[in-house]
Amino acid sequence: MSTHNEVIRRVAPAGHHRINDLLFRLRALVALIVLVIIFASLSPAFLSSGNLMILVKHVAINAILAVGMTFVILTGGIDLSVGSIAGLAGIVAGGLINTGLVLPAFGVVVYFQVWLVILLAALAGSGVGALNGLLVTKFSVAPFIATLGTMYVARGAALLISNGATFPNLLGKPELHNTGFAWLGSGSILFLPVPIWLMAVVGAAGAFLASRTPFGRRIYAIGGNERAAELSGVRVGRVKLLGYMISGFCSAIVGVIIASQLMSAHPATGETFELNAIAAVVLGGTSLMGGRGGVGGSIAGAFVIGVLADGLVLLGVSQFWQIVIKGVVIVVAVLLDQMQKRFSWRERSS
Amino acid sequence: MSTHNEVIRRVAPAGHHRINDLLFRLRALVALIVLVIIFASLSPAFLSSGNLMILVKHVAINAILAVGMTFVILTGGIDLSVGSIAGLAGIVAGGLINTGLVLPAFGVVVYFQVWLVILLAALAGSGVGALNGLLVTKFSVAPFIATLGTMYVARGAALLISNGATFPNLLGKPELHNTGFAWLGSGSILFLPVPIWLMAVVGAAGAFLASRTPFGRRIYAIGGNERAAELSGVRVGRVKLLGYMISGFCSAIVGVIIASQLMSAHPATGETFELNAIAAVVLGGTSLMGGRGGVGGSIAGAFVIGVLADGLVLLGVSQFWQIVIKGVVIVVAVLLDQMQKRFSWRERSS
Amino acid sequence: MSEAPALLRACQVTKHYPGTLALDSVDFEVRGGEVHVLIGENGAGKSTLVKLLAGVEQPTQGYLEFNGRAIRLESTRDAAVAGIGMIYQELSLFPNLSVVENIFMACERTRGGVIDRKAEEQIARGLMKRLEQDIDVHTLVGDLPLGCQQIVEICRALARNVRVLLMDEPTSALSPSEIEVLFRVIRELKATGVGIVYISHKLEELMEIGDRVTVLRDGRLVESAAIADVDVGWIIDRMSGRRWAPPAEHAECAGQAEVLRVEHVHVPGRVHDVSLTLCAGELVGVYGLMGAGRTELFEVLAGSRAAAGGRILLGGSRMEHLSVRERIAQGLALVPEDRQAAGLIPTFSLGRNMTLASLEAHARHGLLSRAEEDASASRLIAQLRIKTTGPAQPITSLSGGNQQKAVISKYLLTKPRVLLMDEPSRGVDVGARAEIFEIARRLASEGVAILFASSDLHEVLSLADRVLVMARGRLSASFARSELSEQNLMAAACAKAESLHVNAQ
Amino acid sequence: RQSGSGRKSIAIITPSHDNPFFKSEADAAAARARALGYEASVNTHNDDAHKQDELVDVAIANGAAAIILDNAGADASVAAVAKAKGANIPVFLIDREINANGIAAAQIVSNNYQGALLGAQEFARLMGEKGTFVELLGRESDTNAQVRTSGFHEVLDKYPGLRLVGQQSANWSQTEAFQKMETLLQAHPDIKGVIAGNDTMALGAAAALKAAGRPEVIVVGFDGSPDVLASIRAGSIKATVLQPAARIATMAVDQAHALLTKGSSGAAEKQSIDCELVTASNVDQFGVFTRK
Ligand SMILES: Nc1ncnc2c1ncn2[C@@H]1O[C@H](COP(=O)(O)OP(=O)(O)OP(=O)(O)O)[C@@H](O)[C@H]1O
Ligand SMILES: Nc1ncnc2c1ncn2[C@@H]1O[C@H](COP(=O)(O)OP(=O)(O)OP(=O)(O)O)[C@@H](O)[C@H]1O
Ligand SMILES: [Mg+2]
Ligand SMILES: [Mg+2]
Repeated sequence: MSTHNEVIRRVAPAGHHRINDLLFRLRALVALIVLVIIFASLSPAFLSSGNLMILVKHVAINAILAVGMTFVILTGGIDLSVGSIAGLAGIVAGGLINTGLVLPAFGVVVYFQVWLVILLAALAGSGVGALNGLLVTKFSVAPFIATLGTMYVARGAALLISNGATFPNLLGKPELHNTGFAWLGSGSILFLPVPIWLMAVVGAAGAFLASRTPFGRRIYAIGGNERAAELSGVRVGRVKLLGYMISGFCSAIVGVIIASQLMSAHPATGETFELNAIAAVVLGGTSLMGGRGGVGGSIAGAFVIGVLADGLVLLGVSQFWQIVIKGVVIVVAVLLDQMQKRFSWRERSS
Repeated sequence: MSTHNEVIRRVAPAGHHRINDLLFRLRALVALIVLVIIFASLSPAFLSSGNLMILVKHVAINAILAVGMTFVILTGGIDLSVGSIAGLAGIVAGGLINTGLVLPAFGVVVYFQVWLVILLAALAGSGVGALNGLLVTKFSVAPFIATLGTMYVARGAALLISNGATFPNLLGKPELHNTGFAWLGSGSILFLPVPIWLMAVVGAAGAFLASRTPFGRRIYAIGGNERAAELSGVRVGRVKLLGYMISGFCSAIVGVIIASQLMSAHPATGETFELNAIAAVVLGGTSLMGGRGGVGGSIAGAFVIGVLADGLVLLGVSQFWQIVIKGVVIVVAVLLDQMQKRFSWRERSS
Repeated sequence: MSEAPALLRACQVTKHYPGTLALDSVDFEVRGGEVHVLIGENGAGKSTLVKLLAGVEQPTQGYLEFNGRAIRLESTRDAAVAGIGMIYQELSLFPNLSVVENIFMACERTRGGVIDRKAEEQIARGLMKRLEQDIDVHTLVGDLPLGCQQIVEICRALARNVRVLLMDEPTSALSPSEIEVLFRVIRELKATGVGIVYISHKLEELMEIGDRVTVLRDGRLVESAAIADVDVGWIIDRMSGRRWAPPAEHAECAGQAEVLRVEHVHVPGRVHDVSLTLCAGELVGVYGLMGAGRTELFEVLAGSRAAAGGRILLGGSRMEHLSVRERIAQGLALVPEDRQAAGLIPTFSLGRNMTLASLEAHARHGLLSRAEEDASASRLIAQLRIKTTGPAQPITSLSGGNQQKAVISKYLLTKPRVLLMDEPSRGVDVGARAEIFEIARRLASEGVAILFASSDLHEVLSLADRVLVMARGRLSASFARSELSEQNLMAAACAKAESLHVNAQ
Repeated sequence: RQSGSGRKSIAIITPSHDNPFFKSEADAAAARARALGYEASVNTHNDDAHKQDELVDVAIANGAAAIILDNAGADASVAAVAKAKGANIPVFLIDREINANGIAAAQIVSNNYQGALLGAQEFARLMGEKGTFVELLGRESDTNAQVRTSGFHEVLDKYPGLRLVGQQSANWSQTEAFQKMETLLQAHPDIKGVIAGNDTMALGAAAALKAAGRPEVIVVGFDGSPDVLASIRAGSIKATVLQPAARIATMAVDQAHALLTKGSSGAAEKQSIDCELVTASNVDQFGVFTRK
């Protein structure tokens, strides 16, 4: 057996794949650091604490989406509906605050307190997520198509609910006990804006779920080899369903935050959010084939995209060049992938 | 040997899986037929020859994109840049017609005849496709990200070339020998509009390539198991590259057709085309995992989407409901997949 | 023994697949504390039967009994609850997860809902020790060679306290020393009353470990007997209605032209300074323990892995800088070791899998000719006796051994001058193995040189004209046919580093 | 408030520049700001209120002296404008108003409603006050799409002889307008006119009519883009309503300058600039979103 000992030590130092994981995450971090250095040297305002706070607040939106999206992508799926869900959740929240829940059958209108409004919006988001999950698992619709479908349906639903209009002035009324919606988007706790705290909470919860719980491990297993997961006794359908629900939930949170920041809910909110969220996840080292990556990376990826967007605005780069640069940065950041591939397990296809 | 003969006699007739293949394609066809029946019964104008002609002409745009996209998706990739390439190709064509190719170094402006203009636009499209292919094969960037990057870059390039403006009145000038651009989008051959002929040619060539040539077989093999294909002597990189180039070429054709129809080139042309093209391919039975499906199905899928869009306009359905219905139809059409799965050989996952 | 009650029993089970009757009214049982061996030709229905017992598939007709009570297994979860575990023929692991994570998939050790990594690690290390393996439990399974993956798969079954363990060709990627260890573990399990169903095509193994044997043929049960009452000949007679030719004469390579020359090939950490030559018409075996570097060497020769140095000459011309495709075109082809990962296109039919490496030969004026493809496929189906409904059958619905034959056919169709075969008989039944080597022999007589890697001592001993032995990435010995013996091979395979230097000319 | 170079800066935020209307407006504002000695930072929000909110944040963090904003929604923009006001940055709204008074330093808009009335009256006149027509709507969730269509209908619904037979949104897009027009022509082959919510869609409709051999169908647009002015000269489009975008943008910068230097902009908050009708008879009097 001595033959083996030697061989093994040569190929696989302990924690071998941890280093890979790290390298993976480094990819987004390296890109991030490079960007920060560039922007800081070009614009003195960039590193001001005010600007950094704003930047992180902006990043929070995409980061929360990306955390939810990570659970879907880790299973080898994709969720195109996140932007629409955000729009729908905003409209649900806005509608509940401004016009309440009209129950014609009972002849009543119910108004909810703000925390219940938020909860209901989050439920709506998780509900659309569950629909995605059911389509993917029970009806074997390819995730791309299932979530493309719900993307249209949720967007249409948001437009229909508000009849294309905006729900304005989401201040609530003291007599209806539903004031205080602004806090979520514009309030602060300990000098930090609430959205940043939400990002931290969602990120920490997501990271914990993914890396410490049986659920998380099964998410990875499904992405690695779905059939094997099934044979090992993983309830593939249920786990995936939960993944899509988490993504829907996170999207709804984002929708509510945006509505609260704008103090109005617009049905077109969140268009093209999905692309940014997916880009963040992939920049963060999660493979679109599933099974590899993690929540931490996705947040780093969201920072790359957010820093880039805000930095280019600060520098006053023209819209057209911003588009080009965004494309280049996304590709270049992922190019570091190649570096990592060298170390990784031989690729299995099929 | 007798044992074998006996076993073989006990089993299903040969060609069993051909029927499955057919069912696969039927998925889109069934949806198509249902839609046609619905629209024909609701709107008398629907089945008029004029309307059908227009409808097919509209479908041609998405169908040509879908044919190109099929080659990419069959390898297990995806091409998000098709819409941007269409926009860029239109701008290239428009710019060449209206302002010519300015070569400041030589102090000359070169004007090209229309067929050369089209060729150059198509080359530009194939070039972006080649860039996609190189990023995916040489630099191992995930196709989603590579083409997301070029989607931004190509769009930005189109905007920069035209400075955001439209190239209007692409009539050309007789003295520059570059008139006749309108023919591509609005001309007819044997009573059928040129775009329909182009769809037929691209479709036939695509179907032929995919099913009859070694190249096509290799595209499928890569989607099935890239490593096994590699070991069977398939030059995976080169074949994939070609696939992306085909997709870029088709996108450019579409961009030029649109510019010719509108007689003007707008840099934002083609936004969100990628979603329709991908939806058409998947509706047509091509698996996003690669390896299964075909060009014929994609064209059928494009018809489903096109019939739906035009039919809803004919019926005067409001935009909001159009969005919802589109989502539902996409999902429902793919749900028929499940039906097919029941009959098919059980799927093994890697 | 025979008094022990049946633990798990299949009663009159029938399994229909579209187009195939895989099992036809079979009765089968396994008792606590016995090893019940299941054998039959490729495609006989062995895997199908154990899949029914493990809840992977449900019988079309018939039912199962567990401890005397009828039981329905809707899924592997139901089976796991009942205490039935399985090791799959096509390994079902998670390449993206570590060894520990694989072992505890879906039976994680938790504390308050959180995974108890310490505990899992400890148990996993214990299992590795029990199997005498030094695999680091944090390695990604995808980074492990096939043999180690099989060990992990075995650990997985052991980590669950099963009462019935179904093993579908657990040793197909193991070398003799690992097999010894596995047998020891099986005996331990037996002693604790676990019932084991054991499938293998290695007859000597069956005789050693089995208590009872059941032979399947074409989905029907042929006969069951106590191992003590039967011998290898008996099994072979029952397995197939036909006889196959005894292994053909060994060729003498004297005076034959050299076709392949390998000089100082080197892959850092894997293959060290390997040189060898191959003559036309030679059938040369490469023997070695798991991880000896044979797979890497073959991959370098075929061009799918880069070498750090060395020369490869085929018929005098240099190959090092050619791609896989060009090497195939020149007549150098490799039948890969791992048929799932590297051999098969799962989305293709049998016929299309076969012609993939020789598309140009099946094309006319750049167009594929279906007739020619079908003709080639049918010819090889008959030659290799692939059990199938025809070239159009999806490859994934073939049995493991028949899939292996399909992969071999694919490379036979490239008309190679040198054919490299890495564990070509993995999962192939005795008869078919003989057929494959008969074909190899025939090819050899037409001037093709064949180099095959095998971990099966008997196979190497009985088939090769010459045997090279690899140990830790080096060629440690070369034996002519006349010098071959089990002791020689084992000694060379376990050779210490100092003594490793041989030029295998 | 000083930016890095020591000069004050003005942030100019508009919808995407792939529409020449917004590009001219932004260019005009930037040119004027630079002429007055400011740094101009130009950005686009693509009609996404959330993006707009972020851009306002950045402008605040960047210490802009004033913001010139063509906003992304009358209700959805209120919070962003209020936020800037809270940071003591005056916001000058151009082109579109918001549904709140007293928080923007100025709201200088072309009177979309008045413009729609103008366009519709000309359309009715061209149609001879009778016949069937279709309407192409902008993005239905955009305020301006709604204002314009209600302006159109205010006029057109009064003529019993005019009959609206089809109404479709083409999302401000030329390509979409082209295809929808072709299909609408199938459903309603006998239409006599098309009224479009903006010029891009009018161009798409005109191309479709030309392809269908129906160049005589009356097309009226809205915006006054250079491309449509050319089409009016060529006769394929009969009329449009020009919004003096460039003028409005320049006014806004001038007022901002006045406020910053003199402490008062010298104008009311709500300023409505009338649109002008452009027809074949007066087309030569107009340039790029402005009267020559
Ligand atoms: N999913 C399936 N669909 C159709 N036929 C199948 C399927 N799975 C197995 N078969 C067929 O059932 C028969 C029995 O296959 P099985 O895998 O049980 O053979 P086996 O005895 O395990 O052979 P081997 O020794 O090669 O592994 C074969 O003819 C095979 O083609
Ligand atoms: N226990 C192990 N843990 C990690 N890596 C191993 C182990 N055993 C072998 N390897 C890796 O496998 C390499 C050689 O494996 P290879 O598959 O080439 O050998 P082989 O002789 O073909 O053996 P096998 O019969 O297993 O295929 C070693 O250099 C080493 O990288
Ligand atoms: Mg088997
Ligand atoms: Mg090996």
